[in-house]
Amino acid sequence: MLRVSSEPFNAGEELSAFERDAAGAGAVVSFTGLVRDHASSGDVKSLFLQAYSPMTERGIEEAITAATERWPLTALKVIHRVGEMAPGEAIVFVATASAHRRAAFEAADFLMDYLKTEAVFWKKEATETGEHWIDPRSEDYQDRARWA
Amino acid sequence: MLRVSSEPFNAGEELSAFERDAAGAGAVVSFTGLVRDHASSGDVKSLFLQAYSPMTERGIEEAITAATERWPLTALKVIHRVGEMAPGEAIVFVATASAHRRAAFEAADFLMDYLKTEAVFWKKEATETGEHWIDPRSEDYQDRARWA
Amino acid sequence: MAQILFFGRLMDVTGKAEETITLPDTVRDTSALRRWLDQDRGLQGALLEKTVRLAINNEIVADPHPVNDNDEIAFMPPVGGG
Amino acid sequence: MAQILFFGRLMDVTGKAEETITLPDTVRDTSALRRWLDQDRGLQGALLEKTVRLAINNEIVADPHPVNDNDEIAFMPPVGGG
Repeated sequence: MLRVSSEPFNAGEELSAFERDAAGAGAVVSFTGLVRDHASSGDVKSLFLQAYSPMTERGIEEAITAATERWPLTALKVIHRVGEMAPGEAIVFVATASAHRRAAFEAADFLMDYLKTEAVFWKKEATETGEHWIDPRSEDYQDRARWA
Repeated sequence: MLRVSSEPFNAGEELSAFERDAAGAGAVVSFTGLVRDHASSGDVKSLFLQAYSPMTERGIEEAITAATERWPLTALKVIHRVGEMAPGEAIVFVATASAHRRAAFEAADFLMDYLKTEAVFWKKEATETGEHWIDPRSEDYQDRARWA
Repeated sequence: MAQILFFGRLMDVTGKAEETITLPDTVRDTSALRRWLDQDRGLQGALLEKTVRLAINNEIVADPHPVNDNDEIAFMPPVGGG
Repeated sequence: MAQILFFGRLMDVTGKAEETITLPDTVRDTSALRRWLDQDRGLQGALLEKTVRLAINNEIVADPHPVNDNDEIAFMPPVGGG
């Protein structure tokens, strides 16, 4: 299940709904990415996320398919925001369910590495000192390379 | 933060509260363990969890300390139920927050491996065919050994 | 009087979660306690298994460890939560 | 008329998110398009960077790839969400 939307969402409510659907799964892992409140260039005022539809959605769907082929998941959900958001707000939510925890942990980890380095988004952070486009960190590319 | 209690809890509500506290963290990982609805011995009717206080709490607190020394976490929460519970109910909830996702993923993974193999609990599953005490699986011990 | 606790499957094996007993004079350490209790209750070795650890006053100990009246002594089969 | 899209930092560099242009006769592939647009707008190589990928009609392509009027052509700097 994938949702790319400019609507704010609450990760806790999404997790509750996910666990209702995934009942019987045994293990549920969630990841939430929140807009940070401080960057090296100062306090963060806002974050802007840009997508290119339908390329963005198509790429995430392919990563979801890859995850479900690689791990025995009983449920999976990805939510990604676009547009303008404030510090503390959720940018991304990934939830995975499986009979045992290793599959759930690894699949969530894998999807986040995809989302950080290959998903078709561009991010601009506004701080006290101005606006800055943010590229993935070298650690993000290293993390992604673990799954090759 | 640790809570060992016979009170049912909702993982989504716990995650919402955790993210309010962890605002600014960037990355939040949660793990929820749910009572499975099916075992090799048949449909699960209930699960009973027994603890030995304060040894149980002391051990988990030590694991929490080890996690906070090993990873740069900004927040951490562990909830574990004891007593009788029904299929689909949450047994355990671990949430970790950090500036970047790798620390949050690894710390949650580490804590779950501790909880599965070393935390002082005993589990009895009641299915159609009777009651069975459940030991950790060999995979659980292998997972735990990754952190040595 | 020592307080003996049986956890997990040992609760079912012994038919009780706890009991208060007077330790015989011959039982001065955990190894002796395991042997005596197992034989006395006819448990066929359930308390002698290496995977069963003993805790005295909420601390896990290695055999043989002194036991005394007034101790709380727990028989702990393999643990695991989640 | 081709539809040109500029994403991420290229939106700021070019001062616009999209524009509709008639491709000159000399511009028949993505490599030529990069050179021509970069020079025409005085972008000092921003569109020539190897990390900037081009997508034609929502599919990423490798240089040089044919371009035609009626194509939607996107200039995509390095991506990354989360």
